[in-house]
Amino acid sequence: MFEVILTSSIQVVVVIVVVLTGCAWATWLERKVLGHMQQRIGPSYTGPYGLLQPVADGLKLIFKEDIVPDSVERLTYTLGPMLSFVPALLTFAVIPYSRDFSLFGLEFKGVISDLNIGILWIFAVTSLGVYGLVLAGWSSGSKYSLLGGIRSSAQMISYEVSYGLSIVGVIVIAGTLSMTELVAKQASDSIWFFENWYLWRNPIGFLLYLTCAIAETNRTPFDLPEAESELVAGYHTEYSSMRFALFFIGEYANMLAVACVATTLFFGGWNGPAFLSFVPPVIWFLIKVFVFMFCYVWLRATFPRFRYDQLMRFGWLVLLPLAILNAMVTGLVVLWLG
Amino acid sequence: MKDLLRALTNVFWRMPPAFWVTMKHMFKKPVTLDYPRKKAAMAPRYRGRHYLERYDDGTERCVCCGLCAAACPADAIYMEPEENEKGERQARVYEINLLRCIFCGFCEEACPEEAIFLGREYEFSDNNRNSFIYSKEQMLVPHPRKPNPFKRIIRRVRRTYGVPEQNS
Amino acid sequence: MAEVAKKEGSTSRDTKTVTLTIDGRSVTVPKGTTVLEAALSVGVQIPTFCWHPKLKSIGACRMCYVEIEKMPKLQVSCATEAADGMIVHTDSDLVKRGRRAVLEFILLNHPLDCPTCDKGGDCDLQNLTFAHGYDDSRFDFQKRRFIEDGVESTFDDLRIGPEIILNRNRCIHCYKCVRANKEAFGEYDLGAFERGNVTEINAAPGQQVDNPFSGNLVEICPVGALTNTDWRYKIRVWLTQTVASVCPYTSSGSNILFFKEKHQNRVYRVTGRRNDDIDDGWLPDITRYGYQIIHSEDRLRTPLIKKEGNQETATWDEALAVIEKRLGEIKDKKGCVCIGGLIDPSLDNATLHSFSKLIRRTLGSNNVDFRIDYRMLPKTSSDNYSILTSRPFRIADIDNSDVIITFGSDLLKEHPNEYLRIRKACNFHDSRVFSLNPYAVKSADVAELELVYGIGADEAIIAALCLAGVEEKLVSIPNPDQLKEATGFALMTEAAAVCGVEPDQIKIVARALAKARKVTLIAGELVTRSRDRENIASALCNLNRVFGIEEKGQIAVLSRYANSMGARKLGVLPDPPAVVKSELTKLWGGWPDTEPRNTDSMLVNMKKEEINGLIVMGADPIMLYPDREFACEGLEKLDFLIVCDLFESETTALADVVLPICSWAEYPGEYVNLEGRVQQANQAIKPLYESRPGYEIVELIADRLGQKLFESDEVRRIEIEKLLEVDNGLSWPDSFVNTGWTNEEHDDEFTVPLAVGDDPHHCGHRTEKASSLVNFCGEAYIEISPGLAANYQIEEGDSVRVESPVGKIIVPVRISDFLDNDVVFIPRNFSSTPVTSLLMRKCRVDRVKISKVVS
Amino acid sequence: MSIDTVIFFISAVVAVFGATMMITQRNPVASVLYFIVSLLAQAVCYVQLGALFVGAMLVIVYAGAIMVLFLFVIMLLNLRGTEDLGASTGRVSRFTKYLVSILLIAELVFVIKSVFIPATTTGIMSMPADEFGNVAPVSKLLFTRYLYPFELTGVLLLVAIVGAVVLAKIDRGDKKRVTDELEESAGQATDGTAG
Repeated sequence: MFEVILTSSIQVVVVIVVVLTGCAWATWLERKVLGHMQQRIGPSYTGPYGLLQPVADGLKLIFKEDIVPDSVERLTYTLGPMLSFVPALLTFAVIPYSRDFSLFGLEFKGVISDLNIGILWIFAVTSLGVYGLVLAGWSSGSKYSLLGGIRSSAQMISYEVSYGLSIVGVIVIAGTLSMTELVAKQASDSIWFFENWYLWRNPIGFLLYLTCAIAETNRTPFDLPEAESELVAGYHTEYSSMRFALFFIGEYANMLAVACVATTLFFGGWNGPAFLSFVPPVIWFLIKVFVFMFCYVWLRATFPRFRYDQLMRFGWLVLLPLAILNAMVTGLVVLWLG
Repeated sequence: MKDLLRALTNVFWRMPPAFWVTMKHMFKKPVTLDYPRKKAAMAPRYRGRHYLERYDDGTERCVCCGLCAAACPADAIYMEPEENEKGERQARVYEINLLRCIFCGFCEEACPEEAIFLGREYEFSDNNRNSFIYSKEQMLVPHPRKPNPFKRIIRRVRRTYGVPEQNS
Repeated sequence: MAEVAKKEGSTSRDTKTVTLTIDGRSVTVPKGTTVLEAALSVGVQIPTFCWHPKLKSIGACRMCYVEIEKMPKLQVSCATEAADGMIVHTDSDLVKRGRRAVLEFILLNHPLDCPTCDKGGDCDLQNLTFAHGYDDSRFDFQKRRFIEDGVESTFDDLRIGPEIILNRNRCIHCYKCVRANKEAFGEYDLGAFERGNVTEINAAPGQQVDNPFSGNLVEICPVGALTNTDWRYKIRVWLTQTVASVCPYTSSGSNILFFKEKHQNRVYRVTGRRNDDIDDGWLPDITRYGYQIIHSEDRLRTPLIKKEGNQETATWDEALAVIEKRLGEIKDKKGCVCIGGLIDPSLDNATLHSFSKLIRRTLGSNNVDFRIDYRMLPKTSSDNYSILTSRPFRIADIDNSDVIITFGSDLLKEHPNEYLRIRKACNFHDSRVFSLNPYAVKSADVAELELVYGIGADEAIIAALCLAGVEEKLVSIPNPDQLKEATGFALMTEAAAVCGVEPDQIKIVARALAKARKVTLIAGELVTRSRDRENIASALCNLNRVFGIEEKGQIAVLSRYANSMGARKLGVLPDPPAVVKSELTKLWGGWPDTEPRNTDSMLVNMKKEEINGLIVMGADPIMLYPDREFACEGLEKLDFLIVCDLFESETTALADVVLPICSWAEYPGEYVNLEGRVQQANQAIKPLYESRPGYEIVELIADRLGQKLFESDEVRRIEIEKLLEVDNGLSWPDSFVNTGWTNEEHDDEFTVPLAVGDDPHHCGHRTEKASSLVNFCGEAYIEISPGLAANYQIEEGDSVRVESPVGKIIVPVRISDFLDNDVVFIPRNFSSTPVTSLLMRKCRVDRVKISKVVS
Repeated sequence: MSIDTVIFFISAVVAVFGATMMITQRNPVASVLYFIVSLLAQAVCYVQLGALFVGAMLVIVYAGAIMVLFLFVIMLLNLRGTEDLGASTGRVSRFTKYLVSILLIAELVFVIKSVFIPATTTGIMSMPADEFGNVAPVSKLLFTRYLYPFELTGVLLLVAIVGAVVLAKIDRGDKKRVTDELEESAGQATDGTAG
């Protein structure tokens, strides 16, 4: 019993540290890649290639003045950043990042908590994250913030359904809700190590998932809640210092979470090629996650923001029908093939 | 249905080229400079910070007439005149707020005494707004002269007041 | 230039008209009008340099060229009389070429030093060159140059007066300054010398341009040839904004413009705002430079409270708390009758009215007065005097009076605007001016005849005039015997002998008065500040009755200070006329039934310690009250003295609480000029330091004492409006009034009569803070006639000791060029030399003893 | 008493507390927040009872979607703090108020009586069977025994959606007409000033 508690505590700490560090350097990645895609240099002064930029940013945010405007509703204003930050971290509890392994004589599982409905856990938790945004927007007592909050709630409602439906295909194919089982079912020993990836079995589902996930994480081109050209900074207009930083970390943690889930559901999770079995599986996992993170940035560099009506139209008239169709067709095919 | 089709064509037909464009640019040479380490070459007629000019005998050319301030579209120039010991008009206070200045050079154009001109320096940064308000003393410093800037007006003044040509 | 052209000289009395065509417009004007004025009257603009609406045309600049059909050449429109059927073109190519050529010639010798020229920005030459001239010069040779200081590298400014700087290189010879100086001001200290290319304007040899109107020369100069030190190198005109205001020094309320810089909260200069009803656009130098007191370094900045003998700075709250406590104590212990108030009559209506209400309603006594510098005021003022101060009077009517009589008034010092009017009437309308004065004054130079009567014989000279009218049968009055009885003289010659005037001269004046179609009679301070002003007023009533002056003109005792008229109308007197009193009772719902006490009786009661508290608003009784010793004693015995003023003075030195008050530029106020015209002075700048407007201070005090004076500013405004509308209902006495004159005995030791008044460049006790005015005259002097000087063997510049029974002062001597009898004059504006210490309140004529100080 | 039981009771208390706070708040946003707290506590109860699927669905559907919708509507209406929600003052409504309250209290008493008074061993504390409330059993029940009610509920929701759409459509039509009129009058006004 004690060993279990010890190992899971260690795991929790390590995962949190890795996620937070990942978030920090995800910002560096974004700035650097975005810079080059726009034929700029990006951060270059703090450390080699600007690698210490996230540290500098973090220090700056910590030492900035924490401004609380007079017109805010104190309680909800304080709750906002927490509510957006905590669910983003909770997601990682059920993400399998490795096979079970032992280290320093301790047995570790490849996941913090192996829930049999892991995927539902993720959805339940991420769906709570929107409260942070909505409450922040509402409590700030600022029109920009309120509009940001309203937009994020509307966007969330519109895309949540498609989001949920987009993975139904994979679940139906796999017949399980457990993340570890999903990973295990995508393993392959052949040289074509990616042959069992659900990406191939359900490509439409993958595209739907990706689209909805980007919308759920409020990233370009779906970043209407914080559209700086219209709403200053949207729901976090009135936030500064560490409160703002919590939003910021929350957003990047969400991105990471989505990347991890996509990896797990469609790209075989930590599975790597069998002929490179000496490489720890966590490395494969991280590489796949990195590819997704890169795609986020790539997308941001490529596409402009949706207009609000376009966003709604796209969500309800394109994504939702496609998602339903995808779920039904996959279900029928699975039924038909037994 | 129309939206659906359009979305699908976009995804499969139009978006890949867009991605390709951004990816292509990622490997091009950046157009920006790694500024503080590398500096751009300025155009020959670049307008930087202001300088005030003196006569050869050391008196200030500026008579504080206010035309530069009147010409300034950004209202960046403030001046207060005074009478010097010779009874001439000169500036007691002459300040240019470089934060307001748009470096258009109108002051240079307006100056009837050719007392002010814009140099080439552009690097002034500070963490204090007040230090951007340049005083007369800051602008009256020695500076790289433009070639024969006052030839025309010196000749004209000499002509009108009949001062004999000097060798200077 | 935009002003409507109505040349005074051309309003000829015959009404023949001519009709001509200007630029296709048909114009009908009176005969004698020039083409230029005709054009301006229909809004056709013709550029000019030398033309001025208030001066005669000379056609010096030739800028006003117009083309008149059938005339071979271009004509100078300002000197061409309009004739029937003329067809005038002001905008033809020929005219344009002509103007351009004229400008080229004018610019021939004009230096291009606009950057250093103070006129740059509101310069006629700049504007007109921009509008009509070439854009480059074709002259490539040396310009004419007057070198002033032998140093060729500098430019050539020459100081020709205390305030005026001349740059002859810039002068374009329009002669406006010389003409204005001569025609409008009657001064000859500026002139044109030499001829041709080297013509120059300069001060007369050995003279300075220091006349009391010299500032106007700078204002009308179309280029920067004449500038003044006040505006020299201060600020560019385009950075200033103008605010319309009125002058607080002259009782006619000259209309002025403040030039203020909005960010610096500072007034930079004052220029005229031409109002033909009041000032014709000319400003006396007091008005022009007097604004400098606003930014004087000596301004009181914070309230002061006296603690253990020393005045210490305090906040308004502290000061008001002290006032609340101490005034409350006096009020509770001794009653309200023990508190009085003195107020300066150059403050605005709101302040005067609030102050009066504070004393009358909050404190409940009648101890309020604005007449600080009058000696021995009678307990109750008679109707005869009041009526003379309140008859309808219009400054503009002076112009067309054919007989103008000034009585006991040095107009130049007291009423400069009216002085200029009289001069204009003389110059342009051939009016006859007679000056009746106890001693010779400078402003009598306009007069056809100046009657200098023996000092103190004011009633006698008026009696002589009345009797002359009767004896010469110039007028017929029903009961001449009663007149004789009333005046106390049986024969005109008797009276003439008393005042030492030739009877023939009196007859001349009487004849002119009787024949006149329109008369203006102005009585001034030399008699009204006298102890026996009631008598003199009665004499004037008699004069009016004999000659019927009011039926054919106007007769008035002119108030001295800017808002004296307002103060009278608002009833800031101990005993206002019954109509005003009843109106006030109606407005306030009550009237204190205490004995009315004026300045004089307040001082008496202070001395008796029956008045223990005093509020002084903007005034300096120690400096101005004509018995310094008496005023000091009274004020020193006070338990509690509040003084609100702009500057520290001897009165503030005695005060327990000193409060800084705003100058007139710092809050909007209304002033009533001597005609009864209400004029608005707008707020030019925000209050300086911690000062507050007078009415606000009064209301704060009243609030502390537990009464809100006015529900709102609107209520106060309505009250003032109602009071100003009240006609005081006084009428002339219906029979001759007894004047009963007796000669005053005097001590043999003190023989020289002393006249005390304002210097022409000063007014009251504040102007010595204006540096420009101090440049004109910075210290007291004794003005003495050449004859008297010879008696005492003193010369210009010597110091003399002037002694009276009560005091002595030492002042430098000025030999006067107009005083001709043994009267001496000392200005009262200088705190360093308190001339009031020589005066005695009970005397009618102060006499002094003069002795040379041997150094 | 095992740790599970403790957690169960704590979350049950939290759920009731949240529900109580929800109905006593004047601020609608606070109400929503307390309701979410209550929902989360209920989800914990389900999880403690082993019904993971039901718990997750409760969070996803109610807390994650429906309450966000509520919040969205509240923010759109911008109901703030102690704003008066328009208490009706008619005699009938007052009467109805009391009637409904009495009925509800009666019902509550009845329920409490029926649950607690019998004191049988099959009360709330009896642990349910394995797999209770998990995906397979719930699906089975839904698609077999409760298929008919389930589909009926679907139809009911459909009717509600259609009704809402129809109402919204009509409303929008009205607004359009009003704005048309406004535009017309504005046009006339500008014409007037231009002339």
